Amino acid sequence: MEPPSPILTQAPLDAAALADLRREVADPAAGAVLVFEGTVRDHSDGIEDVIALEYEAQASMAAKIIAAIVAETRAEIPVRKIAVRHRLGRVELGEATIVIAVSAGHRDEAYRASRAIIDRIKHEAPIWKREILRNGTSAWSRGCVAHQEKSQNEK
Amino acid sequence: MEPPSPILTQAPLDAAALADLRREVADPAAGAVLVFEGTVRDHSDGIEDVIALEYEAQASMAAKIIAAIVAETRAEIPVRKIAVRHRLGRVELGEATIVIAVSAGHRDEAYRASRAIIDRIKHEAPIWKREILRNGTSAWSRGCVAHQEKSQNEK
Amino acid sequence: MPVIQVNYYAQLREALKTGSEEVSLDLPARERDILERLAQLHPRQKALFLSSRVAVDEGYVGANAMLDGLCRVDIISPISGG
Amino acid sequence: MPVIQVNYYAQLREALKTGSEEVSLDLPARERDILERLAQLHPRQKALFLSSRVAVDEGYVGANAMLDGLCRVDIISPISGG
Repeated sequence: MEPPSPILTQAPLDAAALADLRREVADPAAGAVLVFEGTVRDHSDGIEDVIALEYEAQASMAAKIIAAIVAETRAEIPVRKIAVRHRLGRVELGEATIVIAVSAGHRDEAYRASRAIIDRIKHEAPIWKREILRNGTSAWSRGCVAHQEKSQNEK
Repeated sequence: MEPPSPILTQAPLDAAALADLRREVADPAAGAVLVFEGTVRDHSDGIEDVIALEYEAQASMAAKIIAAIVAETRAEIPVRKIAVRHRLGRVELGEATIVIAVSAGHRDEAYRASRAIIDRIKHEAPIWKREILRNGTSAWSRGCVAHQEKSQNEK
Repeated sequence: MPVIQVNYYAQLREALKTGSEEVSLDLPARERDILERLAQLHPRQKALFLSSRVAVDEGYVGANAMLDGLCRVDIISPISGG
Repeated sequence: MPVIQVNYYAQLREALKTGSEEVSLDLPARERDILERLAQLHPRQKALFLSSRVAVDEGYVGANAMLDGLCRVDIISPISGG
């Protein structure tokens, strides 16, 4: 079964995309909706004048891992709906690089699920970003060694 | 100095209002934006067939307390910007009753601030809701005894 | 005995069929004294009064403050916002 | 010695100036054996290889699996998504 829309996208995660994701998680039993956005900021640890990020992924593996993270989060935390998009390609200052929308009966579940998903994506999804600076130079971000969840180990 | 827009509002917190709040917290130094919505769900503890909520407040006190909660959260957690709206009047199933938008350099601060604000508003702001059921009846929600923060005690 | 304005909201306003009334009250008084006086006046709402908080000038007075010179208080029954 | 296809991404792809190469490799092997073999072939990227993970069929193989019959592996250098 194909997902209704690709998790990894070259299209901007702009206000219209945010509104779409918000609608995707609408649910009459939801008392809380939480939308997390990672956004491009003008600096990172020790680096000034960032004007954009450029994302690359092992896309099929990243999509599969993010889908597994969503499924495992749903199994662990009683939420209603979850929708995730992660950008590929160039993302300008202020734009969203990832959006995670979660609806749940109660806010505690929404916060826990949202936080678990972003933390796991950052530690597990094979995605890399390059920081593009105002002076025209760019460099790959120092990353973290990919973390393997137990569930993936059992394959 | 008057706030730029009232915290308590009779106007729907719809997609356009969410987009406005998102813009209010936009910040070039923000790496994370979190938008929390409390939404009307079709049931509450032991009550089925909720079709709407109706909110009443001691509005001037509620606005002052929410503004103090926001200011205290800013003083405790290094966030960039915070915007809060709480509905008054009738709010239909699926609509937002409260929206809390937070931008921060890092996601941990965004999650902590967002969660602290919603938890404190629920425990401190003099706001009441009535549940309106499909069968035409309605009843005030069982609430919590208002909690007084130390900071308010020192006045 | 001073007379002060007491304001009600939500379920208390509905139960008492008024948003405001004048009540004579011994001052100085603590929060609990005020709530007990109101419960005495409106015994059917005693449980609601005794789980309410008193606010003055848009702030909760707290359990320990000794209040004097009051003109107006707001009675904040258990809240359910958010 | 079997020859397998090794795929590179991001900083490794750039540093090696290729997204893919054929590498001869003793099998069965663990993740660490594969990374050390690649580090030996590309000594300037040794630190990056030794902090990378190996993936097969869109999943990390993990440190303990004994791998055999491989045709293709992806080398996942330290990640920075989100």
